[in-house]
Amino acid sequence: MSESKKNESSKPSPKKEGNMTSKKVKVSSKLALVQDVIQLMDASDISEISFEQAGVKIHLRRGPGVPFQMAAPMMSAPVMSAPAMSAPAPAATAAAPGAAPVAAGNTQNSPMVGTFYRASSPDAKAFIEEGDKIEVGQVYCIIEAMKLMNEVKSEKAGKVTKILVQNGQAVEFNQPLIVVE
Amino acid sequence: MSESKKNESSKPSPKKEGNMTSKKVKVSSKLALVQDVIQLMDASDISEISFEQAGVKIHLRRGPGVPFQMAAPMMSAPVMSAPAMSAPAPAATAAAPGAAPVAAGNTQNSPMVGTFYRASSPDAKAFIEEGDKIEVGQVYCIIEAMKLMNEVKSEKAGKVTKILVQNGQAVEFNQPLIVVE
Amino acid sequence: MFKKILIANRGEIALRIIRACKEMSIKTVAVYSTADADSLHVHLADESVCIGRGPSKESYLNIPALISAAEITDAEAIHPGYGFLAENAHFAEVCASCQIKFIGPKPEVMRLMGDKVQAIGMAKKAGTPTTPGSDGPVKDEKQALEVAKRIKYPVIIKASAGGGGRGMRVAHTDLSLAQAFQTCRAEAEAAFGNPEVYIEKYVEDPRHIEVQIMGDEYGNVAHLGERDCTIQRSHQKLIEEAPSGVLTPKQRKAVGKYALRLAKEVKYSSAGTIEFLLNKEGEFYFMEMNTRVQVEHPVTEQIMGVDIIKEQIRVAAGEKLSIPKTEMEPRGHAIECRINAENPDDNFRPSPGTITTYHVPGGPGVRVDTHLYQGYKVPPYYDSMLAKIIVHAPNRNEAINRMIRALDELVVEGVHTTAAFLRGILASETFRSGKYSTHYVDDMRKKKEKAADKESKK
Amino acid sequence: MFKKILIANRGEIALRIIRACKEMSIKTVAVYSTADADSLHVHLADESVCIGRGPSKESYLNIPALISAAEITDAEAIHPGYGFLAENAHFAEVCASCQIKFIGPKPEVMRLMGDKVQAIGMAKKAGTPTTPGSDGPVKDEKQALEVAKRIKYPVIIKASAGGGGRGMRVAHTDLSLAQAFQTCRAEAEAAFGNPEVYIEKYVEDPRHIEVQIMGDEYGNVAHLGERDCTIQRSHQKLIEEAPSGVLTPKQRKAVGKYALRLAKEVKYSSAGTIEFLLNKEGEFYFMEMNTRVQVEHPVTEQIMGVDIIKEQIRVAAGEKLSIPKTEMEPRGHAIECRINAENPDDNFRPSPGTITTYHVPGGPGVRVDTHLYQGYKVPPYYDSMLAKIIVHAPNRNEAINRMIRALDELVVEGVHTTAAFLRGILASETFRSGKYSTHYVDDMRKKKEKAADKESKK
Repeated sequence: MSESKKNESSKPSPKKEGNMTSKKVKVSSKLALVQDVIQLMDASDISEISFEQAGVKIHLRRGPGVPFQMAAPMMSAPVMSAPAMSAPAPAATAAAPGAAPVAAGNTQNSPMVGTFYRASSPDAKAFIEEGDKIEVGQVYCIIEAMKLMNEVKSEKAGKVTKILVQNGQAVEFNQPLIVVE
Repeated sequence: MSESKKNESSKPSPKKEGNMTSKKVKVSSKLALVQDVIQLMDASDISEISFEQAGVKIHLRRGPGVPFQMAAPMMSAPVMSAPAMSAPAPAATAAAPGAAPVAAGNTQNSPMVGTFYRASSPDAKAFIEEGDKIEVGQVYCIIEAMKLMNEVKSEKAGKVTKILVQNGQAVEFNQPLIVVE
Repeated sequence: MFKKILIANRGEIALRIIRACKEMSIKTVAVYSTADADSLHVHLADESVCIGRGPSKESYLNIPALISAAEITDAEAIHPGYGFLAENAHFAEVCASCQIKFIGPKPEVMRLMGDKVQAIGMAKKAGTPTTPGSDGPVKDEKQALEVAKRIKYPVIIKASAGGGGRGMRVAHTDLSLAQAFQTCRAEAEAAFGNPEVYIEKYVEDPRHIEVQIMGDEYGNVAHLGERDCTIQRSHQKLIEEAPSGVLTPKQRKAVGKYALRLAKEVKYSSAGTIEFLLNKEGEFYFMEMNTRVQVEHPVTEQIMGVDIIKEQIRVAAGEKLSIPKTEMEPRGHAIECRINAENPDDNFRPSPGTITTYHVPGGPGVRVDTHLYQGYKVPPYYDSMLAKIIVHAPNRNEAINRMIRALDELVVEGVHTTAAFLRGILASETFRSGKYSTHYVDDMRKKKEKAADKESKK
Repeated sequence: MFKKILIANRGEIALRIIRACKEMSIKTVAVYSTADADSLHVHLADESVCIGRGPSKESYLNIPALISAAEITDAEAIHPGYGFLAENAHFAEVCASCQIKFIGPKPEVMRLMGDKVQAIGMAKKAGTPTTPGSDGPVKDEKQALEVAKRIKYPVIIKASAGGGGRGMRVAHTDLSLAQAFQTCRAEAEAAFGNPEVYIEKYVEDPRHIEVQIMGDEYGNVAHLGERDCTIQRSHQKLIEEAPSGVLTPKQRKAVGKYALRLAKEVKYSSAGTIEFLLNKEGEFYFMEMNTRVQVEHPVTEQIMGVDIIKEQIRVAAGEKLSIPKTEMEPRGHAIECRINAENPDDNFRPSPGTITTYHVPGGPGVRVDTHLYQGYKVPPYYDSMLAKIIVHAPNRNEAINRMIRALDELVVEGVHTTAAFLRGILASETFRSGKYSTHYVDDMRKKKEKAADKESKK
């Protein structure tokens, strides 16, 4: 085609085309997806949502009874999987590495990188056990970082329903350590 | 994290993440879809929507009501546009380059690459004018390709409402030449 | 220099040529089938012309459409890429008759070297070693048996018009020869419209070594060293490297000299490749010549610092060869992997579809030649190659490590690909050792199938 | 060799180091802030540790968190990349005291060369030319005026603790000097916590020429030729090339020799860069030394065929320098463009956001070092560099054409980038001619602003 002709063409410009793709990318993990769907529901007066896409099924219904049910497997194979290779593409890290999903507000997270200890010394009694009551400011573990023992104190009061990491385990910043309800 | 710890962790391995992403990418655009559908619902008094497209199923209900089928083109509005540069990204080419959109069924398209002529010689009368009636098999133009003059015949009868290319203009394969209604 | 070039091809090679043209300030015309309207070469070219429907015969092999497209866009030259019409002497002649420069060798040289029997004759004339054989077409079974007696079994029957592993049969006895001869003729007739066959000594466990040739229209010819394409599946190249990991300096010199002799004999212009088999005794045998740029040309470009496509364009425009005629010193080692849209778990069945996620490897020493983008639909009409990943490193070991690293970074989702399969070959001890023949991949697969069979019968 | 290395950085340089490690079969530990949880370096590393919140001080500058991360993952060495803690001698010392190998020069050399005044002293001792100046800190206005009288105006006042164009003031008269001296001290105090300043002759219209140095722990030092980083905006490098397009062979030899002398004087180990100003008369003046790998190291890698990061790792592990001490012959010409998430139409304001569409350039001679992927969110906490596009071609002209071609292929949508702005510079006659100084981009922008002002006042 002549130059002028090409310019007249109604073939979409590359820029426009790029935009079409853009919509594809956004939300993070599967849980976030459910959360987002819930937000969508909350922002409207929708009472029921079914959402299905190869490998993912979500069905939400509002009202009394079970709040929502997720048809597993959420983490199952995608539609088409590329060959078995290490793939660098992105994903949100789960809120609670090493643990089952937990309502985010109830965890107490590690304030630093280091090694988690449940007691002040190998012979000492653990600071807390599952089922214990915990007070604000109460030491519930020690994180060793650069040979220093750092006491970690509870930020809220309640009942320790779960201890998420093992004694002596390495923990990263912000890693959930215990659940207090 | 120690190697063993890492393995316990629920943080997805690169491989898993790759998969998650592919899903994530798809799912997120679908979520935008859900949002759009909800907006549609909110803007109306529709109480239930089922939407299925290429492996995606959406079902929304608002209280009891009548089901509703939707087959609209949801793939519209892109989100962000970017710097002015030549961008190679993809899009479907329009059916009719060099022309305003025309109902596809009504155009007669070029059967070959070449140069379009409206008459058999520079002095001759044009085969057709806009407004003329045209019969099946009637020659309406000549396409010159490799020094050969190829008569192009109408595939349907009707009225020529528009001649889409200029005399002497280069045309590509499948380019709409005239509109017959 | 040309002002405008039409690229009579699609996919990564069309992009490769467009990139060269852009860097040379030459305008480009892309041609495309209706199935390729969204293809990257259409978007990157300055102009584009739709030349027909999806099937190649109606578009990329449609000579009148291509010539018309060149004429209406005032393109002065056509680059044919590889495949499609790249080795079609008739197309080159039509271009010439329409005053369009065909970027490739002269049609008569294409025709001469495209005919296996004539090409072998030329090689002999040039003093380039050839496999002992019939020295021309074999007309009947009787003659076939005589030839086999003279050169000794195993022998291979080849179609004169064949190539790329098609139209070949091996025979180990008089009995199998008689049958193979008839089958091969029938197949050649069906596949190429020409039943002519010839017979050669079958080289057992060979390596595939080829030499990149570049010539201009003033009789200057140079070679750019060898490539090793021994890793093949059913005669299809999978992994190519330059230089070869196994040649001695003496062998390297020898094969370069053999290739150069033949290229000079036919006054070769443009880019071409002369393929050899290397037997276990270290002897080279001329196999065939490809009178076009080759898929694997980048590995040579990487180690030689030469742009083969630009050089093709320059010599077609009448410039003299810019490559020195003295032997060039390679720098480092380059490997190419062809990533195909095929399912290795389903006998490499082609896997067209939409690329849903796409991420290319990057960083030092990694080159990617591909027409892919996220959202691209791989059409079912054409060959299944999606991308070529080329790595360059100081030595073969580092190049292997780099390729494994690059393949690990690659993400292509939505279609099956051969990436993981190739990674497996690269990571194997055998590949690293360099001790394998062209049968390696096929043998490995057969072994695995057998093992799987045994397993399932338990 | 190390079994596991922790990378105390993020973005493209973290990827660069991970890639080198993968090719060397060294395990990698990525550290990341909560803002970088989805970053590519986290996904490509073998292990990853979250070390703190988004702001650098709480994560990438948090020494205890980094050391802890190395300890809990049993990493033997830390590669600091560039920026963050790469030139922090204290961090290097902490690493040493924790038996973690810091991949960089010795802390005392970092400290010595990190202090501008001491570094100039070392240069003098080594016989490396320096700009005439105060030869040490200037304590008051009186001394400043004396120095200026001796070396003649224009002069430049520099903070001893400054660098990268920060903490500098030019004075053309006694009057402006008095004021600039006080301002500069106050600014230095505020910015670096150290009011010490020194005075130098101001080199007008200089070019920025720097030499890549590589040393091992046995006293072997080599240089890898020069880079030309004259294209800067407000002292920030935008485009770098190797070799320089303007040096004569004699100048090239001279600057390499000057750099090597200084590196040997301080017994430099690991990778480092010695920066010079080149004045209009063709004389070099030592400016400063960067005791780390530099953003623009790839242009040197491309033309020299050397992997600088791998070499850093090897010498840190106690290996001897693998680079020959004789001058290396470069092959071709390389150019790097830094693509930043900035809006050139809004005074280069950073433009964080989500990458909605992303497509990288490919083909021959194109290298892309980037942590981008489609869907990546550019966080607001860190520097705005998104990608480095590096091209390599047989000569400068072809390299420029190749870079323009590559930039035309690049698609980054969702954030503003400097790609089109850089393309404008590359396509300019001035850039191609090579006749420009470090002021070129700033001057061009001022001119444009003035023209726009005039236009708007009409």
